[in-house]
Amino acid sequence: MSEDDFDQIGPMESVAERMAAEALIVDVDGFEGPLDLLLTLGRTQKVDLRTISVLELAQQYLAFVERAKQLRLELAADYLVMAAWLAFLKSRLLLPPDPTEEGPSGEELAAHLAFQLERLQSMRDVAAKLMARDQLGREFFSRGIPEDVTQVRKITYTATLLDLMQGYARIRTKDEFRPYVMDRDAIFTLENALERMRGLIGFAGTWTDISTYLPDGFTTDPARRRSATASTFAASLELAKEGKVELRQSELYAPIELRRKD
Amino acid sequence: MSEEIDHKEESLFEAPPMAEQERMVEAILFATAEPVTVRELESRMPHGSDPAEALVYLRKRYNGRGVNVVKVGDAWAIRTAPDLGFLMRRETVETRKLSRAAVETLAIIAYHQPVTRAEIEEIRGVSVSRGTVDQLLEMEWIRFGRRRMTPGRPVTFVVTQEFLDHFGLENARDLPGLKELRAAGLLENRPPPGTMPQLGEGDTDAEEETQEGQNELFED
Amino acid sequence: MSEEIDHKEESLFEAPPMAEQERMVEAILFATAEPVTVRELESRMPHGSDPAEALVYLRKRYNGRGVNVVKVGDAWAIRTAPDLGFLMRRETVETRKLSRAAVETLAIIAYHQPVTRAEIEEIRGVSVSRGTVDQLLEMEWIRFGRRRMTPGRPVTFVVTQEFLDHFGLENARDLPGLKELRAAGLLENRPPPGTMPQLGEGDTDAEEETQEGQNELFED
Repeated sequence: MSEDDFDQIGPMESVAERMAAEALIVDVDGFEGPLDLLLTLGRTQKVDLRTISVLELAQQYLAFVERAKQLRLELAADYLVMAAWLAFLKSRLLLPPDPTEEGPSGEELAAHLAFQLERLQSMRDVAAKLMARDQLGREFFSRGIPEDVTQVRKITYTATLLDLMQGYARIRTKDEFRPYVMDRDAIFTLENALERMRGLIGFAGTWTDISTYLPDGFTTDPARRRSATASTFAASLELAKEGKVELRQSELYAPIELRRKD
Repeated sequence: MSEEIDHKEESLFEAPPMAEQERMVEAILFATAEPVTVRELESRMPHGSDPAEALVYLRKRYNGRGVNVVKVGDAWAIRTAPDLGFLMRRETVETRKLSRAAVETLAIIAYHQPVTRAEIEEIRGVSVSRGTVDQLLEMEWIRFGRRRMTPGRPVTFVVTQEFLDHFGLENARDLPGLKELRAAGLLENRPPPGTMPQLGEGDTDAEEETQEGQNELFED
Repeated sequence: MSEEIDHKEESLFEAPPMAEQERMVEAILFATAEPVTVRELESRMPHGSDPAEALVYLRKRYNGRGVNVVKVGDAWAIRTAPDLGFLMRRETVETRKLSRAAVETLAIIAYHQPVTRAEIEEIRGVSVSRGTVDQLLEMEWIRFGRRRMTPGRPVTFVVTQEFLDHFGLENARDLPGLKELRAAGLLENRPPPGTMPQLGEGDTDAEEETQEGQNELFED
């Protein structure tokens, strides 16, 4: 805030000043809250904001609220809250400090209010500086005919050697299925299993884990073991259906056991 | 009309230096939403200015630059240099997996090259769409081989060096054979759905169903 | 992902000569009304290009011309020289007049960013209307920053690249009077002693955070 701003305002007693005070009241809606009003009132003190007399300011504010009441002007609640607080501050500043009382001193409160006012004023000043800057579309300009960037989506396809080989295997396998000839290397078929089990169940007088029926050579290689397990299981079901054996399983995932049915 | 008079009147005052006029033309051409005529430049610049002359200098200044001063009809504009047009495209590259049909077609060509379209179709058991072949040609993974010396002289397809490079192969003969594929566990034993005869004799039918069930049961 | 890899691969090839890179940056900046980041320049130019270096040359080249190369945050743009604004009356866009509340709120956000609504209200001593914030958000002059790590996790506001572009600022550190304000302690978030009637009460824990956030934004 420059000195000039204060110079324009005369002493408290001047007619101009009283008119300004009236104007303040009439314009109360135009204020952006109590801090704004305090700032405006502060301008009537012929001082830098840093050396403002908060006591005097408090008195001015309270006088303003008093006057507004006389004029039966409705003041928003926050103006009244501020008035109450300033009255409290005023008493703190005027009375000698009570050593038994806790909380910040009147001076501390006053200093903070002065800080708030100075901070608000500083924001107003820089806001004005900001708005006074050269602005885009006012003092300087961007390209009038922007040449649009065209988005081109390029799709590249890819495949791995694995995809390729699996693709080929898929076709060749399909080929093999057509004449119903299968590579039986790793396959233990249902018929194989049935045949094998029919020969073996005669010995199964007690409960026996069906995995013990897997043929030799089908127990280590995972693929062969899988095939044999499945067909042995299916054959067991088939035999149970025929009423030749009984099956049981004590719990989920427990070994499935088989016994000849007499 | 009045402008004409103004012009004469004002030209008595000194016009800005030519360098300044050039700056002005530059700024106007840059910021205006349409190409600007000399007449309009004149009307916007201080009286006594000679935009036509300023344009000569400005045009020279932008000669060979990334943007040029160009004449559009009877007006002037700043435009991207034609050789830099490629910068005005923003390419987003998206990598997609080759379709199953394309992979299979490619595989057949790789394993059986040179191979005709009819042969590919015979092996795949379905017709090969023009798009699939075109796509592979465009990717430069396959190319036309020699024509087959059979009736109709059909074209054959072979894989390219790009194909070999992409898959890290020295030669298409390096592709693993069926046995190796199977040994490597790459061979799906389950026939693709729909290719299996739905109604077969009891036994074979049961067998295949078992097979299918097997895979479903034991697949990880 | 794949672009990264490409980049590494391709940078083994030679980048275009610097003069050519300068032309490319020139073309790209001329073509668009929005500031372009170095990163984007890089992605559009041939691999191995160094747009940051090209920009140094380009900026020098346009020094004092009718249009200038300007920095906006971490992006670059070409703008007409401010002293030629008088020629552009036709291009001037009528900007919505901002209310006093909006201007003040904007200034507080710019100088105190990242700042919470409660802090803005404490500084102005009055509540901030939703409309004011909405208007600034809509103009894209402010945006939401990170949430404050205090009870309630309030959102913060910061200014945008559009804000910097509009006011011709290279970055938020160049805000007029920023240094002086900081030196005077006016950007500190000073907690009120005791029982001051306070609209932004409860956010005082945030003091340290604010300082930190501010530092982040304003310091290199």
